[in-house]
Amino acid sequence: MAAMNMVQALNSAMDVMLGRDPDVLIFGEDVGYFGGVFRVTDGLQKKYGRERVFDTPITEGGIVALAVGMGAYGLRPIVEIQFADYIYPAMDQLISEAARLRYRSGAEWFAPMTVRAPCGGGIFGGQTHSQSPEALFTHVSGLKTVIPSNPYDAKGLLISAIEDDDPVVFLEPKRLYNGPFGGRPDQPAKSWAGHPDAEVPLEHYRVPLGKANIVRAGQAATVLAYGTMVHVALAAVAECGIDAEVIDLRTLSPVDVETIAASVDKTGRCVIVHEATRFSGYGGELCALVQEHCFYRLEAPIERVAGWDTPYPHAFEWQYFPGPDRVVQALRRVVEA
Amino acid sequence: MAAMNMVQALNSAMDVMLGRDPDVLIFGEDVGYFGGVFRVTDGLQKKYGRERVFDTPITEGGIVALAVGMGAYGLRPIVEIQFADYIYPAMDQLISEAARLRYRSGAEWFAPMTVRAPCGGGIFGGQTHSQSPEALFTHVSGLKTVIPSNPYDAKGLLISAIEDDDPVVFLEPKRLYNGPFGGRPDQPAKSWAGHPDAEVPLEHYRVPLGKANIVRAGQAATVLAYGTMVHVALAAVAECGIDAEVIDLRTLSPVDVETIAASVDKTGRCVIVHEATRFSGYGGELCALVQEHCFYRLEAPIERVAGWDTPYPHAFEWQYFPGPDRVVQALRRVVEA
Amino acid sequence: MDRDQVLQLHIPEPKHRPGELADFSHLRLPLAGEIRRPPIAASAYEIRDLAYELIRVLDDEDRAVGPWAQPLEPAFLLRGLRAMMLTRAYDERMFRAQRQGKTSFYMKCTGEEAVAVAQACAFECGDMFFPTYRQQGLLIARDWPILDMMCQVYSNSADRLKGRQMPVFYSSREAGFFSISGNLGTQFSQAVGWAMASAYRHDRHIASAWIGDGATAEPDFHYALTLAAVYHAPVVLNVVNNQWAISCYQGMAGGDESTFASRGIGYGVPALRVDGNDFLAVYAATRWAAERARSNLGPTLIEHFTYRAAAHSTSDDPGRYRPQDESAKWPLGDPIERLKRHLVAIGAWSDAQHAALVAELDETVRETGRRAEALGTLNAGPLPDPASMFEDVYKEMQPHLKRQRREAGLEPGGTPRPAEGA
Amino acid sequence: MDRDQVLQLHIPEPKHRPGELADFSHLRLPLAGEIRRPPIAASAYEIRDLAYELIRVLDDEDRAVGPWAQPLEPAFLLRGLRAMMLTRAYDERMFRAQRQGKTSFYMKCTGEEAVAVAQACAFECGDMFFPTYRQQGLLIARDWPILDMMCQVYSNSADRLKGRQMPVFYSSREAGFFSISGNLGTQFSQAVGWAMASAYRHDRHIASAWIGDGATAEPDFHYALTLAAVYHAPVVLNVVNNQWAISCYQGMAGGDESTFASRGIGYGVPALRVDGNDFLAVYAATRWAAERARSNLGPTLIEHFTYRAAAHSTSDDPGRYRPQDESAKWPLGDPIERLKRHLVAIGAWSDAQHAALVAELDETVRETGRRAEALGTLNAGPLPDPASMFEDVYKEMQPHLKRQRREAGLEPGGTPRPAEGA
Ligand SMILES: Cc1ncc(C[n+]2csc(CCOP(=O)(O)OP(=O)(O)O)c2C)c(N)n1
Ligand SMILES: Cc1ncc(C[n+]2csc(CCOP(=O)(O)OP(=O)(O)O)c2C)c(N)n1
Ligand SMILES: [Mg+2]
Ligand SMILES: [Mg+2]
Repeated sequence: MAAMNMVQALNSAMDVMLGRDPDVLIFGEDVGYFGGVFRVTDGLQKKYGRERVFDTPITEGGIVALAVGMGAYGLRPIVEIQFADYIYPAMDQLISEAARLRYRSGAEWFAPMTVRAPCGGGIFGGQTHSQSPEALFTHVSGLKTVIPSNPYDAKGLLISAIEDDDPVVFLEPKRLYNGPFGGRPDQPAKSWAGHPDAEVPLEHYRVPLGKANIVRAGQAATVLAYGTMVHVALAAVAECGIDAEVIDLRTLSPVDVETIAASVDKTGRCVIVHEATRFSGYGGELCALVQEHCFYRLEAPIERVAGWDTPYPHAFEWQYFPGPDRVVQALRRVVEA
Repeated sequence: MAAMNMVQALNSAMDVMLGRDPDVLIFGEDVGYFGGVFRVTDGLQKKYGRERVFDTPITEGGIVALAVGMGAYGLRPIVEIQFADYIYPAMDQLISEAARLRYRSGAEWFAPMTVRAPCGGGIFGGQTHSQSPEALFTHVSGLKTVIPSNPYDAKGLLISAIEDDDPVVFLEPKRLYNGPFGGRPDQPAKSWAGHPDAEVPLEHYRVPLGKANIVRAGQAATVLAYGTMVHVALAAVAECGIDAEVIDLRTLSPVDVETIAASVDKTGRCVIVHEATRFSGYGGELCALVQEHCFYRLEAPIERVAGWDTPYPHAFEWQYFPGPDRVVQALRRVVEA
Repeated sequence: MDRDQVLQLHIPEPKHRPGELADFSHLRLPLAGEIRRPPIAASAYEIRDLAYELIRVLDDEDRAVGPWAQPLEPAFLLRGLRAMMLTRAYDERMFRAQRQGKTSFYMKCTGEEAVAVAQACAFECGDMFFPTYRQQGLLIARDWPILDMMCQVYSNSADRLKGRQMPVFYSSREAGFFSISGNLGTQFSQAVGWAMASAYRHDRHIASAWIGDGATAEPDFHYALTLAAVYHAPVVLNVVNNQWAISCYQGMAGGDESTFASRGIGYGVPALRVDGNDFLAVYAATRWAAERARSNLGPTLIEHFTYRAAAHSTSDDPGRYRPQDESAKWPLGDPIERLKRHLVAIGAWSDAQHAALVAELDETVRETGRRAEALGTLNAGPLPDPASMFEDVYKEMQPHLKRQRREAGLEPGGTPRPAEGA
Repeated sequence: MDRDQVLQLHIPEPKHRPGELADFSHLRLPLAGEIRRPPIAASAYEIRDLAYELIRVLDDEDRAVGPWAQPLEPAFLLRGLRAMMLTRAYDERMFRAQRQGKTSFYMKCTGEEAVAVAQACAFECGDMFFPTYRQQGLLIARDWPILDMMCQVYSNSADRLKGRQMPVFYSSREAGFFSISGNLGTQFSQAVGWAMASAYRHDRHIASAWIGDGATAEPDFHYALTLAAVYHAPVVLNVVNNQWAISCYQGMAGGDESTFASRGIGYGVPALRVDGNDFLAVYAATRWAAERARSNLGPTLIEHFTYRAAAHSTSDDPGRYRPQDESAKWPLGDPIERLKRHLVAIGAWSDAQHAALVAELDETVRETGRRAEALGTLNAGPLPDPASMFEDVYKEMQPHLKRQRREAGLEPGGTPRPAEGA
């Protein structure tokens, strides 16, 4: 056990896997000698050598293509896309290739790759360093999509993703790298130090894919969240005193419908929170699932709190960011409905 | 007025616009001399010359990039992506560029382009000639997404799309090119001949973007559909005798919430039908909107009928295709709930 | 510069269109034996002239001449001839099967057989292929059963791809033939990844990939060349320039501006340009490149200059966009005919033997076709179990897919609900 | 070939890393005046040697020599010098402003000023630029007010981009400077579209685009070269090879395998390679390329060989990945220093005049900085109206965005709800 922030926990996951499995290798832009612009691969090239942890040209599509080819050979590549905003050039290789290879080849080949990418806002990154494109992946059959919200889960989920034989898009909320963030930029930034979920085993362990986590039990309403929004939801619940159950989805696809449905069956009220733009976002799917499974238990319209349907504006980051005030308002609406 | 199939109607829209506006030009793979693999641009190069209707290299990303640059100059390009399945290499130019240009430049520049692409299954095209990727575009702020279901709308919507100063993804259900298709492949294929929506004015007219169309009024339930599924829904309604209101959305983004909400407020029951895979698809957004707007009028869980969450399998096209039987079952469930 | 000059937009056009006579007299075709054969350690820069030439071995008298002519056993050449002929016979049969409604689609490689077959002969067992849809010859040259290929084309009960893929999108791990993608170009960069993996494991096997002239404009062409160059990947990258990409002539992909082989130079990837209808030239160039790769000298780009003699696919009619007589006028002849004449010239083969082989292969194909059809055709079945369509989306079937399989009435073991309307 | 040889994976590494001494002695640097100047109608093939050379005009005695040296008015050169110096002074100031917390981010172009400034001087008014984030010199050379640029960097009340873009992602339609994208490379292919549109309209204006050495691996580099070649687009395509892409040296993008200029050859795009720290060489090469484009001779690729003297951005620390002394050892010197010495050598300038100009520009920047700060800074405001964040997503605000603006409490004219926690 050690106290780790999310960067260290992710690094530890890769360290463990590089140590256990000679087929694991890591590549991406600036991940080698430099250790990544967010330092997530820091020290790994030095420890495991240049053939196992190396830099690539700036070619997101090429990076994923290499991973498909290497996976076909029998390796288990972990690739980093420097920002999730830069994953679009790789869409064809991800959707048409990685996601479809097992199916189209009658399971002769598959793509056991993990595509890591920092996502989300909160660091004044403007519209091209703040995006949350998860909905584009969750719609693609054959891909799995994962977003951790704390160091413990980050390591355990990343190990599960690396060991998984299906392609996993692993989104890392960059605002959580160094500390939990409840959506109040005016309050002093917290670090992970002392946080229970920052106690991370040094060795190998898994947090299973496809299983949500009830981070706060409650009776009055259910909040479905993931990534940074888990902390925003917790802050909102703490502030407004509504006894809400907060569920950290952790894996968006395949999603843990059972946990979600059991909670909403109990509370009868549901608020969905994500940082991504609202229209046609992942919240739509959650909304559909909840009403499909819990229609007769619902006491109020399901609320969605999400990023506005605009690009992420540099100067108005905090007007854009779906912070605790918006969650509180939605919670009030569902319990008062 | 003339009887036109959908190919002819789309061709006529472009013909009209090439004739009216010297800034309109068309390019894409095989669209020039040959007139397109589905013949939608047939004869246009001959009529307007090679500079206005021309072939491109096989480079979907490059095609959209050219359109962005031309739009910045002041032209109004129409580009064809040969199959919607091949649009992924263009995602970066579409999302990061076309969709964001107006916003990021403070409206100094914008991308008045129309991106046409045949979509959907029903022609034994297998997984790479059958996809319906609309949800990937509807989630992108700055893009508009349109799908016509008949020749009249196809022409009027395409003219509106071309004249629109925002980038429009214009998806053409290829199974409807030559005739309406109610989802019964064993029945003789119908042509558009004699269909009321196949009477198409020769001249310029618009069908406005953002407005849905009630194609069948009814009281018992609301069916939300678009593209090929409009005809499947009508067939299902005719077969089962349930007095459902069938709404052809026509524009998916921005969507006509008013028409949808008014209908569901009236019927209290809703079935959403699309050919795209279900999980995290556009149906999720519709479901969320309906329950947000009509929660207190809903008498039954909203049902989604959609493509299964698998690639489109070549040999099992008709087991995959969400045909009238599945719509009927869903309709029965909502009215009997 | 004329200050009053206005700009003009140049739109490339092929020299001739339907209604006109084809003419290839503008092509500069070096003589067989004319082009040097550099050492395999040569750099891209040192041999950059070769990217503009055309390596040819078979001369007008059907002899193998020049530095690229290698001593090859007649038996070996006869195996190559046979594989090309079987490929053609197979294509003919499956094309007709599509026309008879037994499947939905088919694509022939007529006129291009030497590329795939000679190359397959130049690689070793265990080397990995990343083909496009026009390299069925790779499978056939590796003695992969055409019965299996037919079953794929028919999506029938014995189709290892379980009816999921369109016809001709084969996959055979056993034959080292990567699953063909419908999305052009993607295999080109993947091959580099496979080759790098082989190098990472200190293996001996190399990779090879194919791409059409048209698809070179896709990003994966650029990824492949960049990445192969940077990591010195042991891969042979092939551009099959068959002059056409559906209705677009090769100039639409930039072939009028420079050769496709020359693309390699600027990446530092040594490039060869070969007469793609000359079995011996294709073989020799491929051996050269394969040796480079296996010797840790890195990638090679080869442009195979050939001609798509048939339609693009069963959905296409080339009469709409190219002169009627173009195929007949193609100056590099037919690859089967040329290798046959060479074998006759060296006394290893005769017209009678050839005719007998044609008949034998036709019979083999016919016979195998009957067996394949007994296993099912797309129109008449039997097909694979439709419940299988929910498998292999993920390694383990996810809960939502199990629910959907149930919804579809396709529980395994249960009575499958018929397809709608079927 | 050694049959027992196993494959090895090659991972490129720069010659030297932190803790070691930098050494550029491996670079082959032709002398000034050594490289020929071909006629603008030359084909890519005819001048392919130039892609491996380095066009230099300023020699070691600060004279302008050789065929690329053109007679230029001292006044003209002084304008160029001034723009480079202003660019540097501006960079220094804004870098410090970021360090003082007045904005979130900044990127300098120190050491690369000649590329943007000399090129801006070589184009004509109405020609269109598609830059990356390191060509602020284009705006400054076109006399675009640095006040406007500062307001963008501060996202303040006078920012024409309404606080939406990160610092340095300028846009100025008036100055013919296209909106900078955060996504690398995309502008390169768009420039070809603009150029084609100009040709389509029989206009006289041409386009130019810039891309970094690192970003050449992106697909748009390939699109741009392919499309510009195919349609003979009137565009000048520039690769700014400043040796680094964040922590990756240019070899990681393939620069060890061949020059970036040489990429053009295989597409049929004529390519030049110039000393990017030599104002006169950059100017001359750009004029040559611009004349080609304007004469309907099509595109040119220019590699500017230069050095990123500063950090990648305010978020970066180059001490972590390159030798401490690397910048100082860069053999092509500093572009401002070199042009200054040339002007002194020809008697058009003096050290005293130079010092005075430095002081004047510093004062200009300081003064303008104060005015910009009065219009707001990111940390202290005033900022644009936050309600404006819902505008310009579409031409007309769509209903859902109006609803969201209301939800956000940002009705125009209404009392804006403060940002959460602000
Ligand atoms: C990404 C993508 N874009 C477009 C297509 C449609 N398409 C299929 S084959 C083809 C032409 C390919 O020509 P070429 O690469 O020269 O190969 P050839 O058919 O000549 O063997 C096109 C445009 C596709 N399959 N994938
Ligand atoms: C598509 C994309 N991928 C990655 C990045 C992150 N990134 C920003 S700048 C940079 C390095 C660019 O290097 P180069 O092209 O050489 O330009 P330079 O910074 O040297 O001017 C990277 C990787 C990005 N902005 N966009
Ligand atoms: Mg071709
Ligand atoms: Mg650089």
